[in-house]
Amino acid sequence: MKKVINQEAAIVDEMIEGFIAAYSNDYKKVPDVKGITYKHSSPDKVGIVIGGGTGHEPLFIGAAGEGLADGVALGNVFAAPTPDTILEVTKSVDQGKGVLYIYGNYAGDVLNFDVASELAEVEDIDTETVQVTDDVVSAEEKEERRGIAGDMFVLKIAGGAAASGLPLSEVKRLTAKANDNLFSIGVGLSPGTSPGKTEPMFELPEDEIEYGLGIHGEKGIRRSKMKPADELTTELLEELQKVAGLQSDEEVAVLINGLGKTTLMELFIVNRKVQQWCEERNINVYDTDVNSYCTTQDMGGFSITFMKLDDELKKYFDVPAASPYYTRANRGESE
Amino acid sequence: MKKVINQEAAIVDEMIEGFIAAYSNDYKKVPDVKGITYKHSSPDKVGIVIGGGTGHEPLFIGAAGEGLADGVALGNVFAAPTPDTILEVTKSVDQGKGVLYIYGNYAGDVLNFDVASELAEVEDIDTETVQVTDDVVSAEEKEERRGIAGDMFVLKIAGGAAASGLPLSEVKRLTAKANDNLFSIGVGLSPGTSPGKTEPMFELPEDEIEYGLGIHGEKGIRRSKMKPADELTTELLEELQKVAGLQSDEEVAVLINGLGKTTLMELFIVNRKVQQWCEERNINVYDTDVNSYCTTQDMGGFSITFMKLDDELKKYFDVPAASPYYTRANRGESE
Amino acid sequence: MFLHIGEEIINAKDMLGKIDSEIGDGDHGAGMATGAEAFTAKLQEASCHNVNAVFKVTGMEMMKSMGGASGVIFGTMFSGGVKNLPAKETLDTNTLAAIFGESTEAVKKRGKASVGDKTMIDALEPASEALKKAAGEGKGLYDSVADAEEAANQGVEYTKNLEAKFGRAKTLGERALGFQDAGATSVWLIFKSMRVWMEKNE
Amino acid sequence: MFLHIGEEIINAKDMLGKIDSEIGDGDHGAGMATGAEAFTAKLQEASCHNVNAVFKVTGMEMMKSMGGASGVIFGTMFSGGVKNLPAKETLDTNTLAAIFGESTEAVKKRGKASVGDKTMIDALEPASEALKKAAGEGKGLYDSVADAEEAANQGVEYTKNLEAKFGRAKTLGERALGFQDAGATSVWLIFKSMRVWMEKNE
Ligand SMILES: Nc1ncnc2c1ncn2[C@@H]1O[C@H](COP(=O)(O)OP(=O)(O)O)[C@@H](O)[C@H]1O
Ligand SMILES: Nc1ncnc2c1ncn2[C@@H]1O[C@H](COP(=O)(O)OP(=O)(O)O)[C@@H](O)[C@H]1O
Ligand SMILES: [Mg+2]
Ligand SMILES: [Mg+2]
Ligand SMILES: [Mg+2]
Ligand SMILES: [Mg+2]
Repeated sequence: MKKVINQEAAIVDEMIEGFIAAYSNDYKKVPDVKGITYKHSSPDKVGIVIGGGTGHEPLFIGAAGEGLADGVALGNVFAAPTPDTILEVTKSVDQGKGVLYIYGNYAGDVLNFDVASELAEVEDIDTETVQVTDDVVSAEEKEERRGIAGDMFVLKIAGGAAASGLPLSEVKRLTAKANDNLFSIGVGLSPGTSPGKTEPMFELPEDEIEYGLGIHGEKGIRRSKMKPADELTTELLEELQKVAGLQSDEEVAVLINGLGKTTLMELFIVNRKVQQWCEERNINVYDTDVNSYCTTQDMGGFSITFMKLDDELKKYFDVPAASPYYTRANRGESE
Repeated sequence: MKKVINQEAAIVDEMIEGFIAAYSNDYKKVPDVKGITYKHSSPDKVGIVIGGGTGHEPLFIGAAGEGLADGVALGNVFAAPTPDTILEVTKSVDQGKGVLYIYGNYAGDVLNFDVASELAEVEDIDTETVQVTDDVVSAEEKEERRGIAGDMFVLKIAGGAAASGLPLSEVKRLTAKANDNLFSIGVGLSPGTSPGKTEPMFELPEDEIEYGLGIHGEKGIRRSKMKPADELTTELLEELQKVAGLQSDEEVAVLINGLGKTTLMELFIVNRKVQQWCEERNINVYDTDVNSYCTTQDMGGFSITFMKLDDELKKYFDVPAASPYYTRANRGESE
Repeated sequence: MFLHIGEEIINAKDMLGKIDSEIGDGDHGAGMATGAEAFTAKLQEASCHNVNAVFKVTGMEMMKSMGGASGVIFGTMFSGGVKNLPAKETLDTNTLAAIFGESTEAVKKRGKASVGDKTMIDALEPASEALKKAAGEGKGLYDSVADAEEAANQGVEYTKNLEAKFGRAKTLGERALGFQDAGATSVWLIFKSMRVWMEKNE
Repeated sequence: MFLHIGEEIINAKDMLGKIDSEIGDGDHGAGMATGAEAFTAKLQEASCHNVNAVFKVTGMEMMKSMGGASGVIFGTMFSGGVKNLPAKETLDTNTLAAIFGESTEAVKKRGKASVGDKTMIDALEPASEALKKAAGEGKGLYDSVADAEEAANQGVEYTKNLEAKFGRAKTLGERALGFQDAGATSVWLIFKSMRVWMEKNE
């Protein structure tokens, strides 16, 4: 598989260099580690640090910015960042108000962020943690689920809360609440390839798809033949609804996230069905985003995320946010 | 090849429905034709209409918005929009100040926009046209070149000029000037698949790449074995420079555009080399954008675009712009 | 007759698509089929009183529905020839020659291509000439159309030896040699379907 | 000795990666090799005065360089056992048993896994027990390490019959059965390289 890289070992460093070279007005590298920070974080706010493996771009590197993360700690391809990296990023963004860690619930990330938070304590920096657990098929228990594209929404709330000047405990409470209200399901259509590897990340027959596949190619719940978009989308929605249990009149934010090679054209076709489905159930879609925020290299497939919203969450969801890959402007009024 | 669609004939209509369902606060469909318009265009400005075939998302549907296009006319997959469609979109956005058409220089688009502009004349709407001709390998003569990712920059200038309240003649002059200063080159790594088709759009051996390939799979200038990112990027830059002839101290805006399945991670690695190359030549990079704005379904590859800037172009380049897929905020000051 | 043309175009969808895909983007078959479906539906519902209306509706529907280069080109081919033509109740050789004479000019003006540029003009212009010649010789409609079909066919063959000046094959240069032009093939197919229809309905 | 461990880990990169890819994400080999390169470089440049320092530096370098689950886990395995240990100039069975006894506790505390969860604990804990037993029996260092290697090996075999409770194989459920755990394999490899080194350097 062709990848535009120089050598496997240099991928992350060169990627960071390329990112900073593009956006140096707004971002800078954290010296000595694989981390970046946003240059214009407003003073006196709680710092938000996100992180995880490389290979899911634009997450995580592309999600720092106004009303979003202040710093990003990166690991190697699909590997959690080291405690060192997280610590250095933490030190760079701390303004004495403490730092909130947000990351997907994977063993490696948990271990490394936990060590980092102990190291931060030694440096007298308060940290709190919210693990994103949105992938409904990955475990029965909410806390055991893994984190996928819903990350983006949780970060949105966290960034909004921090930008509003709330203290660490409140930012954490709201972020955890966002995650409690978060439900996603994915489907894999074709494997991606990890850079430097010659084999695809998993095998899937040409005419089959897999429901509930994870963003590192983790196995899902079942396979079926490829289906028309509407049928496929409906099945995913039913599976999601089993866990999310959306009620009539409930309000949600929706994210249709592409996994890499699935086109925006296809994602729009999926979104069309999602909106019909919500409408039929009187579920109120407050906002929709169709994009590829959390990818798995060139993997084919997509996920659907619902975040239930109440007035409190809406308030922070609506705080303007901007990075080169995620923007939320002031909400336009509908006619 | 798996595509998340229902039926080939419905793709464009369902895609538009899905887009509008997501972003109905800001966009609406033009009745009866495959077109959309931005809802909040400021009054009394020149209208900007872009268009082309579907299948290159986020262009063209995702490039209407504040400081960008006011309306988008869409054709079927990789086919120019009909004169009818263009006309209806034109009528929807005209505010009595005339309308500028911007599209890539392809036979089908030229023919259909020309007919549309004659029809618009009958309806008493002034139109002007700028064809984007940035792909340096596609023809010797500037006016005969085809349009690829540089579209985004030309539109940026046009949108900025129109948002600044300039009259049609001025908006056209500036837009044409942007195009005169625009140079791109692409490379194909692997074919995409057109939805509904079972065969890839072209054939390319597993270890080969093609320089100068077009965004519909049009043949390029030569093939070579796959190379490390830096080497490949340098060769493309040398090829581009032959035509662009960038001088020391000249200022440029740079766009690294992915064609579909090439990851942002890889594009950053390319950008790293591009910036080094510019630095070595004392070419001043005013601004860089790394994204996949103009895709060819799930095709692998990328293009590099330079737009030479002078003070006049910079002024309109810096006008804020926002759509769900392209944003340019006020330029942050570098430290 | 036009319904039969529509049918034949729809049947040729894959063949035309394949020809376009060799040196173009492979959508010519789908485009022409879309146009054919549109004008077939319209012709079936609308009652066209005369020859002019049939040509005009056919062209307009193609222009409206197809998009792409061929939407305008074939739309103009059908509707561009009857613009200045007095209303005709029946189609004879003179009328047909006049229509295609005008339409060839209209297409050339619109698309700026001439014979030798590897476009449908390479089939359309000789076919139109053949009609004019047949009219001059007082040939019947069937024979004239057969002449046009043959001339178009030679035009298609001729395109194989040409580099493209227009359309997506333009950048191919020499590599387009050996492949016939898709649009020219459609022109031939249209005259062929006319002839076959007349054969069946004589 | 640690340099030899590093070498063996680097040589086993593909093997460990392959094992991880069956039920994990395939990066365990690359991760361990990165760690091994880092601690090898550090041990070569730094002069470590005592046993404690060697273990500590090895663990710290792994933790710093690797990332992923195993960076913390193996980092803790090496550096977590010498925290409370008085400085030792030479390595004997008692010291090694004490180090791995502490480090097993440290890893369990850090990772919250126990025997039976299909992690490296399934190899580490029995290996550590074997060392303790050997120390009780007054065995020499070589024999003790050989016992630990054998115990770790059995632990690796044991993981084949387990469903995973941690790491990326967690969601696989029964489908993880039949595959050995990658991290457990690394533990065995580490004891094996210690023994082989001693064999060569006796
Ligand atoms: N300028 C032109 N004049 C006449 N015919 C043209 C011109 N450009 C393209 N064509 C015809 O259109 C055909 C291609 O049509 P089609 O594939 O439907 O459109 P597109 O090129 O937009 O994909 C070509 O084979 C050629 O015969
Ligand atoms: N909580 C844990 N406790 C002990 N060992 C663990 C734990 N989580 C993972 N491991 C070990 O780490 C190994 C995986 O390491 P590696 O592949 O490098 O990391 P990752 O899972 O981040 O890809 C597993 O085989 C397992 O032995
Ligand atoms: Mg990993
Ligand atoms: Mg086309
Ligand atoms: Mg075509
Ligand atoms: Mg792993």
